[in-house]
Amino acid sequence: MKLLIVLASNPYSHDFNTAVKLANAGIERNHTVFLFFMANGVYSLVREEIKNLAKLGAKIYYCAHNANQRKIKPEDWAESSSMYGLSKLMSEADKVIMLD
Amino acid sequence: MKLLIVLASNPYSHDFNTAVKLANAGIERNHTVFLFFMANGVYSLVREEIKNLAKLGAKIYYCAHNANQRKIKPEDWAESSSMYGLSKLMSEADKVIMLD
Amino acid sequence: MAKKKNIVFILKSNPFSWKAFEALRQAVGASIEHRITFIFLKDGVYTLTDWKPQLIGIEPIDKSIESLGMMNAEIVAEKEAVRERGILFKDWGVEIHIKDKDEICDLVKDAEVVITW
Amino acid sequence: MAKKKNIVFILKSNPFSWKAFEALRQAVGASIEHRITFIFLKDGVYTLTDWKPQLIGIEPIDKSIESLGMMNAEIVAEKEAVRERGILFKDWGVEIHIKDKDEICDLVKDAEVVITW
Amino acid sequence: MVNTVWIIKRMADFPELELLDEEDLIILVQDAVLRTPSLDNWYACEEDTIARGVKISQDKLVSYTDIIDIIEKANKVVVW
Amino acid sequence: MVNTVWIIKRMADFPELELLDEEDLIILVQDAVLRTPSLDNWYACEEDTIARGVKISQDKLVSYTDIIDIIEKANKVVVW
Repeated sequence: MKLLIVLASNPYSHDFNTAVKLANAGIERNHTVFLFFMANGVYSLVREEIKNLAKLGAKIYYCAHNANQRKIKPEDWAESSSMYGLSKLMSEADKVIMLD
Repeated sequence: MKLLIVLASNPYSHDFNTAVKLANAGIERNHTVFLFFMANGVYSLVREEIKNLAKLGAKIYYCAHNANQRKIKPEDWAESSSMYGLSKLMSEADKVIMLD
Repeated sequence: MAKKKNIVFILKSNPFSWKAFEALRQAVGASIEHRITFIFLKDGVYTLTDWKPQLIGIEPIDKSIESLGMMNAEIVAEKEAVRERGILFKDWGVEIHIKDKDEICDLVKDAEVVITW
Repeated sequence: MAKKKNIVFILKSNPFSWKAFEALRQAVGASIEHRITFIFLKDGVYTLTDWKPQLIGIEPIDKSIESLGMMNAEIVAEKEAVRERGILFKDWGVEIHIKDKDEICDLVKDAEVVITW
Repeated sequence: MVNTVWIIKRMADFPELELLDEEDLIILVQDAVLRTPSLDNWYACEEDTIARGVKISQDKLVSYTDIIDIIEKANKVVVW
Repeated sequence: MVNTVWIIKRMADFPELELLDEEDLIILVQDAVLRTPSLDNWYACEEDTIARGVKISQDKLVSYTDIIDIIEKANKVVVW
């Protein structure tokens, strides 16, 4: 399946842990995993756990507006997106998990 | 009086608003205001509200460990400190307001 | 081609943080290609009262609610929550549907995607 | 010269987030020059049970509790909270004082600085 | 066939039992594992349970890959 | 003379009335202004009250500089 996980909580939260563990399990099961970071979730873009997920094949997106607002400069493995981009991912995904 | 405000919450929180407004009011009343940022509070170091407080005379400190952990590089107006530094400020302050 | 889905957004906490703002922004973004229902549940109903986000450092939500109205999103407030809190709504220039828990239950059941805040 | 103060730390939420870790770290930092009492209140008493922070991405707190013990900080758990939750403490190698609300109340009243988490 | 999987983060936040369908399934994660519900159709995230030192019988515990498998088979997933 | 100023952020979090002394004072901030206590010795942060569209009588509202003045005169301040 195509699994979309949206994280709006900061990376020192329960939600971050849940998002990372679910994403890893999804990849282990050979699903397509999209991770979308918005609001305080964009702080996660400097965390190793997310970089590792990108290496394992998860597709990482973030809300550029929220990242600019928080002065976060993501690396190449994360793709700049928007709320409209998130909407497109919702079209594509079979399941959506919203964590905030 | 010497007022110490410790912020451990992220800058998109009620606590950030309370910390900023109390610090401004303290300065307005000519008190000495120390602001100490730790945990998710260090994300506040990129916010204009805090820079403005520094300009108005508030003394800004942060936990270097938490800032490194979150890959935050504070500007010159913020002073690198530690939990031991915070302890010293607790000695000096007449009142301590902990926001987390 | 993008698939149009029936998406329900639920805000169940009060709006006096950034959650309401971000949830609404997300719903607006989704309203271009999906059918949106935005449900204010429990303390979420405070979002529709006359409150002042800018006083607590939060961006106003008026434009987002206006956009949802223009995109024909259905805006729903929980009847029981509104009654218990004895609150009055501000005129947001959009229609607000007051629905009871049973009706809201049906909306959630019919949704293809449910986004909770 | 630094003034030695009587500082009370209170953790009232459960430790399964970073709060407990940061609160304890703060208390350790303060224990070098101040007299510290660390009170676990309400769900905070879970901190002293045998839980596994590393499983949920949080750093262990063992060293902080050990340091507090070495610095002669007084570690207090709320009697009522412990009883209601029917929990058992792990052996942290430090003495844990079980005190009722009245006694905790006195500790808070006697404190010069109170830090709540 | 599971209709909706409810991922519950805090049990106190989920008194809306009228939202639950007979074919629905509840998965407790995070602090929700601290208090198990008085229903039958629930599981708890094993890691979150062990992390909190909570005792829940083994047949009620699911791994993250189990959770993914449950989500895959369900109609939809709602986080609460 | 105010002994302790209690800055209350969420009223639900503050049932520990035994902690309150007669000379203590409560200041409601943030979401605590949504439900006022059944005591006398309290004030509410004016900005936080107006921001939430809550009606509280004017003599119970204090500005941030008022709060600072109260804190200055008190023995200590505890956030809850």
